[in-house]
Amino acid sequence: MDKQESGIRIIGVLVLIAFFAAALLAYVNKITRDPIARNMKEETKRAVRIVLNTLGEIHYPDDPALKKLNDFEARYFPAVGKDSALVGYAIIVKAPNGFGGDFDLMVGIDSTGKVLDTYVLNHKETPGLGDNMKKEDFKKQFRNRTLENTKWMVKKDGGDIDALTAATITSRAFTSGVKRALLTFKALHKGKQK
Amino acid sequence: MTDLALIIVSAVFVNNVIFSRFLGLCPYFGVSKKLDTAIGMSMAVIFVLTLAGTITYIIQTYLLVPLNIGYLQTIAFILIIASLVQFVEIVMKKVAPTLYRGLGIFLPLITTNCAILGISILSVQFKYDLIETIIFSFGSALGFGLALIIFSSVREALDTREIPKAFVGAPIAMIVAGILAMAFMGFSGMVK
Amino acid sequence: MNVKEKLLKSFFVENPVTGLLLGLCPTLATTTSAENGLGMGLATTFVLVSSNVVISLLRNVIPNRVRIPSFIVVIATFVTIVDMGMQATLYDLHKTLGLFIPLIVVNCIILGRAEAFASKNNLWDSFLDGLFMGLGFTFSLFILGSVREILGTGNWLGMALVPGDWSTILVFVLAPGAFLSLGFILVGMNKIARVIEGGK
Amino acid sequence: MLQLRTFKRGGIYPPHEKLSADAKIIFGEIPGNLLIPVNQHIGRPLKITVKKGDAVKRGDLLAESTGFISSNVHSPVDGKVLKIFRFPLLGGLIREVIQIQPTEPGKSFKEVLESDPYFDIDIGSLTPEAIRKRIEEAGIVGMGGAGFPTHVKLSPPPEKKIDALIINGAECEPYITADHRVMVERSSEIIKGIKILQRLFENVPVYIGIEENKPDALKILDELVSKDGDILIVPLKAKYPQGGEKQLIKAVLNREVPSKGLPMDVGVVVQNVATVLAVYDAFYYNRPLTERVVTVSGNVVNQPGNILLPVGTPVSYVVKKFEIDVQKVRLLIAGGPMMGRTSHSFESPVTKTTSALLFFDNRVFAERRENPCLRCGSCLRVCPMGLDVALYTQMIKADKIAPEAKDHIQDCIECGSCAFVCPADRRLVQWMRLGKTIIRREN
Amino acid sequence: MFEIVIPGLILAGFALISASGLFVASKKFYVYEDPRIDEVEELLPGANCGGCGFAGCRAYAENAVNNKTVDPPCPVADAEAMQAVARLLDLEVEVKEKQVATLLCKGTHENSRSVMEYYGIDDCWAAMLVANSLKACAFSCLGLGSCVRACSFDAMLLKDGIVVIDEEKCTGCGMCLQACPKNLLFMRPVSGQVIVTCSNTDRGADARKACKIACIGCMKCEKSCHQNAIHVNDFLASIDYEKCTNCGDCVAACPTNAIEMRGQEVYVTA
Amino acid sequence: MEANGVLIMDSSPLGRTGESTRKIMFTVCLTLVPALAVSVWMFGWDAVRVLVLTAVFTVGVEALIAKFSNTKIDYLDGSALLTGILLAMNVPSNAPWWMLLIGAVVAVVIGKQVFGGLGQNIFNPALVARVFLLISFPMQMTSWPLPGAFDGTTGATPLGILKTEGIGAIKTIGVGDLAMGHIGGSLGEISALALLIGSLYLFYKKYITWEIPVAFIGTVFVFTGAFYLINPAQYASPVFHIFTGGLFLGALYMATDMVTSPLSFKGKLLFGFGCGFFTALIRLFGSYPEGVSFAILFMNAFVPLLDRYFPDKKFGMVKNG
Ligand SMILES: Cc1cc2nc3c(=O)[nH]c(=O)nc-3n(C[C@H](O)[C@H](O)[C@H](O)COP(=O)(O)O)c2cc1C
Ligand SMILES: Cc1cc2nc3c(=O)[nH]c(=O)nc-3n(C[C@H](O)[C@H](O)[C@H](O)COP(=O)(O)O)c2cc1C
Ligand SMILES: Cc1cc2nc3c(=O)[nH]c(=O)nc-3n(C[C@H](O)[C@H](O)[C@H](O)COP(=O)(O)O)c2cc1C
Ligand SMILES: Cc1cc2nc3c(=O)[nH]c(=O)nc-3n(C[C@H](O)[C@H](O)[C@H](O)CO)c2cc1C
Ligand code: SF4
Ligand code: SF4
Ligand code: SF4
Ligand code: SF4
Ligand code: FES
Repeated sequence: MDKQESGIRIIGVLVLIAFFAAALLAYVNKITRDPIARNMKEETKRAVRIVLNTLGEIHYPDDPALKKLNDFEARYFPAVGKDSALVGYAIIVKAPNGFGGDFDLMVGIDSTGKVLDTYVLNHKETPGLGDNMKKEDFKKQFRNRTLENTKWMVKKDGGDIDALTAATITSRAFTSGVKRALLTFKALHKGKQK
Repeated sequence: MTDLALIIVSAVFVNNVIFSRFLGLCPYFGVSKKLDTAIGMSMAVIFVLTLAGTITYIIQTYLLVPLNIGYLQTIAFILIIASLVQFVEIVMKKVAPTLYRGLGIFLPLITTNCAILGISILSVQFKYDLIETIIFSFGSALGFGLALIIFSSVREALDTREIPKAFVGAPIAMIVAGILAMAFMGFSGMVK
Repeated sequence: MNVKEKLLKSFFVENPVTGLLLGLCPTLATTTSAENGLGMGLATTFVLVSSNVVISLLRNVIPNRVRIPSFIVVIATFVTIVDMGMQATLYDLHKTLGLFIPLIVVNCIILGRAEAFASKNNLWDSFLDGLFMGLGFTFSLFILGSVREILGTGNWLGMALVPGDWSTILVFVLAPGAFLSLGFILVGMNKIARVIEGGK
Repeated sequence: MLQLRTFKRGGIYPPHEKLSADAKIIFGEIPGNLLIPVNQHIGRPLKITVKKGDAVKRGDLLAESTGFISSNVHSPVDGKVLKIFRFPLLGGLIREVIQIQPTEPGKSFKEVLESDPYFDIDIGSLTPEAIRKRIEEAGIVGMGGAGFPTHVKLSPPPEKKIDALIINGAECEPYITADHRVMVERSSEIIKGIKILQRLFENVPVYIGIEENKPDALKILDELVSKDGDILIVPLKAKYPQGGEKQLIKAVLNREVPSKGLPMDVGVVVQNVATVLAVYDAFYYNRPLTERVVTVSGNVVNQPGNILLPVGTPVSYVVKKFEIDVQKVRLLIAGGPMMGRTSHSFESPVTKTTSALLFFDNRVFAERRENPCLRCGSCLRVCPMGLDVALYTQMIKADKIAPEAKDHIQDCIECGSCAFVCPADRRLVQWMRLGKTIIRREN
Repeated sequence: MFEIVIPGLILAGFALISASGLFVASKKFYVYEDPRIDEVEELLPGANCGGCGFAGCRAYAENAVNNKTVDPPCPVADAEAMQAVARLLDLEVEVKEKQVATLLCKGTHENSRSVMEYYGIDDCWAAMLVANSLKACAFSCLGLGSCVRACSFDAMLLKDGIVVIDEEKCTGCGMCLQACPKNLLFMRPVSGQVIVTCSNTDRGADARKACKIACIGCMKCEKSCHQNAIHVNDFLASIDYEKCTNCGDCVAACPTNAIEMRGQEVYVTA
Repeated sequence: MEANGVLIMDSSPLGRTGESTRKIMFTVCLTLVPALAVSVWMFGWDAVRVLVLTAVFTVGVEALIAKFSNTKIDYLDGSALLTGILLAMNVPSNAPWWMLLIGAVVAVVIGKQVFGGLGQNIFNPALVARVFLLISFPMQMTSWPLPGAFDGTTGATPLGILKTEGIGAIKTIGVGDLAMGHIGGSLGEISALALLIGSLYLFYKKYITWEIPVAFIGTVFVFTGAFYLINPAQYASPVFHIFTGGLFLGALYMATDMVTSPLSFKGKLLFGFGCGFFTALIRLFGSYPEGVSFAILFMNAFVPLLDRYFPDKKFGMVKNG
């Protein structure tokens, strides 16, 4: 085809293409930036609504606050009801040592310290096994438990929690995750009551 | 130190590029018909992947992040990788022709190997620092090499076995890879 | 060759996955369900069609020496567009496909078609080529995704096909199942391909 | 008793079946018709020196050598050349034969032999050159099986110093007893033959390797040589393939012939006892090699025995002589069951290297088709050359011979140990031979 | 506007650096390789069958370009492709007629009785190590299919103890010729329809005993041929396809049916 | 002179030993009888059910393939039966029938026939099936009926207990229990002693050789022993390790599968070592309680390399002449 490809032309064309490509991308980025950011937040907020579903109409901040305890940290959304009174928290903790590593768990806790519901944000547990922790059958046993009224261990380890069939590892992680959330709640609530 | 060792173990066995991350499969199936070529290819991948991991790390941390143009990551990385590979090829052909005959012929194949881009992007996602990135890239390439070399030796052995006609070639290769992937699952959980 | 024949051919005979064994990483990684396979396939089709069109337009402008880098830049641009667009509109799907969206760049099919077809043919043909190749790719991903989803989870496109208390063959949604399923699908597709080719 | 020597690597213990061990060598009659194969040796093909209708005398040249590695063929009887044509030899190959119609068919062969004049030779006066020349003229080839021209083997290049001569009396193959009987019945002649060969290499020490299952031969020879310091009888453990020259050298002298090498590379020449006897005959009776002792045995032979036959005798003569019921015969082997070759024609002639004719019915030969290799490793374990037989044969079958396997394949001595033990009935020797053919074709 | 142009400039800079780097490198480390090698390779069928004697199509292309020759022509490529290669190299190429492999034997089980029960492995070379021939005729096809396995084009199959060649599928690559230990296959131009399907060089009586359709060297065909195209040597007839006009007179003259006429529908008289 | 019919032509040698594929396979099956007897004694009729079903399924699947394929397959040569028995010995005695069927299909189809059938496979068919089942049905494959408990009580294997409950939980299990089969586990896993007795005959017949089992068990012993010495409070004793989890079954019967193990002396030692090393690694650090199957399967893939780079010394490979 082109017999003499001068150096200038070669480099020039590539540079031009790169320029237009990047410019195009910058433009697309400009359009999509906000929806993406919104989507990211939306997911967490949707989760908050799910775990605090039983509290009726609530209001909560756009971004979570951070709470550090001795051996782990947690992010949380304090939720207020219609009358602006604090009705509960949605607390995000890392559930430690799952089958596929740590995973993020959101726990809804009402103002009395009872677990309302749980939501797994992202995880690498095995589909069909560990990821059954998202199922109602497993989740329901956590409702209404508090830090005090429950031994926060799976039954195999002498606690009160029924493990998922053949997924004790996940169940253990999940259980410690919920416990972490309750500990966080305790720390937060103590502060509030002062 | 143990951390770095764990990164290697993880990259080679637990999260092997081929069997767990699913990266670089085209050359894995394409260049595994003969053991000798597989060894050459493995060496080439180890070389390029380590280099690419390092350079993309530098680009990411000192260019894309400060300038706030993270969305150019894909395009910038692939541009760098493509030119890097071609550059190495051109230079090697001239400077070390024997090495070129051993490794160089695989270089064009490597450009379109998603392991290179994939591992580069992953080290960014994992928030590794420079040393970790280098170790991670190297370890992943090592995992690729290990998988490729045993796979090709098995495929070479299959050449002398009486595979049913319908399964000759790609299908039996897939099945072998599947069984190997099952064996690799034994390592799961070794590094959290 | 009419469109129907061409479509049939790109589905079975010249199918990028089962015929040419290209683009295997997304094929195997993202087909844990039929839906994911479909999503990945369509994303790839979009990039394939757009880059084919643009490259066909630029084919007389781009000098030979920098052909490959230029193609890659073009492709990468569209990939990034898909990446961002999906994140903005189909957030959940994007999350499951994850790393493999940017990796469309190195999907060997795309560069392969750019090289072998779009850089030599006119706009309309390149468009069709991209479309058919993309649909062929999507088709195999969909089949593979369906097989794995049905065997591995008992569902199909989210619908439960077997009673809940049945055990499903977990391995199919895991890594080994991807290879094994593709191995057997290849056998089937090759058989069909032979029938189609023989029929002519 | 002396410590029995043997080679270490591999080897098998097939049943001996030496049914004819005590049967004296008998002499038959001149058959009505002889088919003398033109080429009975390894090396350059011969030039036929007679034509249809020619009259020939016993000992006349029928075909002459065309180079150094080549060996003359003579007529064992007086007669007339009837025809020169192609015919299946023992072992199935179709080759040129010279058909001779004897003048006195039915005459006792013993008489023929006895009419040969005897020369009392002074061995001390023979020069090495004269010895080699006589051996070459007499058309002597290795009678241990390979048929390699003996004069060539006895002329190693000067840089290869020969410091031992081994006489191969192992006869490790089942059934065959020809060498055994020769050692028992013509022991002193063998010793005289050895003395001739010894002159070629400045009176090197000589070892006669004999397996323990021939105690009479061991005893007779031992008594004969007890006064000779430089001839040693070496009793060997009965283990196949003890008679393979590389294994024999390893057993007797613990020297290992290098891969692709020859015995002379470790300073040894190996000769079969029958060959030595042929040398003796060539000097003391001026006889060319035109007859040999053949074991006739097998499960359909009622009276297994050993018989001296002129080269060219068709199998049908033996069948009649030993009253074998051909209706029963399903398998005819020339040589032993381990290395011998099958034949399909009863008219095929005996050659200089035919050590035995074995006749079997179906019973020993149940249908055996190849089954898939199990990689059981038995073949590797028994291969005296330590070859990875199972791997090579798979490669050969797939026509994908790895370069590093080629030398090893060529090292196979085709002893058959591997196939003997293979539970899957694989034709390992045939594969190995095919492999050699492929490799040769490539070069 | 700024946030669009700036990234554009950055990536352009990027491209500038890598492109000029590559450009300089490619100048400085230039290694010449004739681009025509690639072009020739593209024209070749890519069967990598080795029929040409080179190690695959690429090696053939290298030889073609470096030595400026299309000899030997690729046996698989059609004449058009070879001419394209020749044009590329500025060569003249003579168009050769398509050649097909032909079996010079008709020793089917029926024609030549089998004289042994062969238990060895199914390979003609291997069988040759055990016996020269499995049938009464020493020259006959062993029927164990070494040639069939050597053919990469699926053009051969075994039937009744001999091979049958599909002349449509045969590309004339000649691989089977090398595979046959008995030299029973040879190449003839497709238009040559008259074939002596025998290779037995024994004298008439012996040959006749060995096989029903054997050529017995009776010379009748030689006498019947007006074109001087068929000759008997060593008791075996052979045809000179340069001269043969497919008239079929020899076919009619042969007392043993050793001569065969293929594709009679395109029968032409001289 | 004419024989009665044509003579036979074949390549030398024309003699054979009496060995055959069938004989080997059925012998191996027979030597498993003591171990099978122990498991029937321990698990009752359930063990018989699993055995019979698996054997029927494997042979049946192979027979079906033989029927529909155009290559000759001898489905009664005992290899499919052996695969079936070994698979049965690798599953819990309460395994449902459909699981056994899936296992049989996987073993015969994916493990064997796609490679061309007997002798052609790279991976051990029974183990391909076992690992397939283990990955697919971890629930059923990791809860085991307890021996002697005919009421259907299930529990974990000693290794499973060790993995999920820590070292304390296994303190009560004695070596005698382990060797004699008083532990939870799959059919073949529970009695090391019976397996050893059966295998003695295989050693005698040279169907298996000592290199692989010794290297395998020895390596596991040494590695787990090293960790035990470092920290007995966290790691179980090496004796516990070698008597649990089917190590004997794996080392004596599965790693030694002639088709899928190396041929040379050095190759066998390295193979055994690799199996042992990865078994120990997975047991000590992996998620799975048991590593034998994975380790053998993994090492199967190395067999071609071992065959190629560690061949036995050949005759005549001497330095200079
Ligand atoms: C393929 C596969 C995936 C697994 N995934 C999980 C998982 O996600 N979560 C988990 O706790 N265990 C998982 N396991 C581990 C086993 O089920 C393990 O036996 C179990 O966690 C502990 O046993 P138990 O729950 O029966 O006490 C997995 C096992 C396999 C074979
Ligand atoms: C091509 C060839 C060349 C040989 N050259 C010699 C030689 O120079 N000197 C020698 O002593 N033997 C030579 N031999 C003979 C072999 O060493 C060997 O004795 C012969 O092949 C028979 O041995 P076998 O019966 O053990 O197979 C040669 C053999 C062959 C096939
Ligand atoms: C496997 C094998 C077994 C052999 N057995 C004998 C044997 O028992 N007796 C013997 O004289 N030669 C035997 N030979 C032939 C010898 O290797 C060697 O060629 C012969 O002794 C050389 O002597 P020659 O040239 O006089 O025949 C055997 C060869 C092979 C390969
Ligand atoms: C000593 C020995 C051990 C065997 N072990 C196994 C085994 O672990 N798994 C199996 O499927 N077959 C086994 N077999 C049977 C056979 O080799 C197996 O089915 C082949 O792998 C199929 O090609 C064994 C055979 C023998 C002789
Ligand atoms: S025939 Fe060859 S391969 Fe077989 S045992 Fe003898 S030397 Fe070894
Ligand atoms: S003896 Fe037979 S089955 Fe055993 S490894 Fe050798 S060839 Fe294979
Ligand atoms: S028959 Fe096959 S191998 Fe022979 S020339 Fe024709 S195509 Fe080639
Ligand atoms: S033509 Fe030759 S190679 Fe083909 S089957 Fe006949 S003998 Fe064998
Ligand atoms: S898609 Fe081709 S290497 Fe990944």
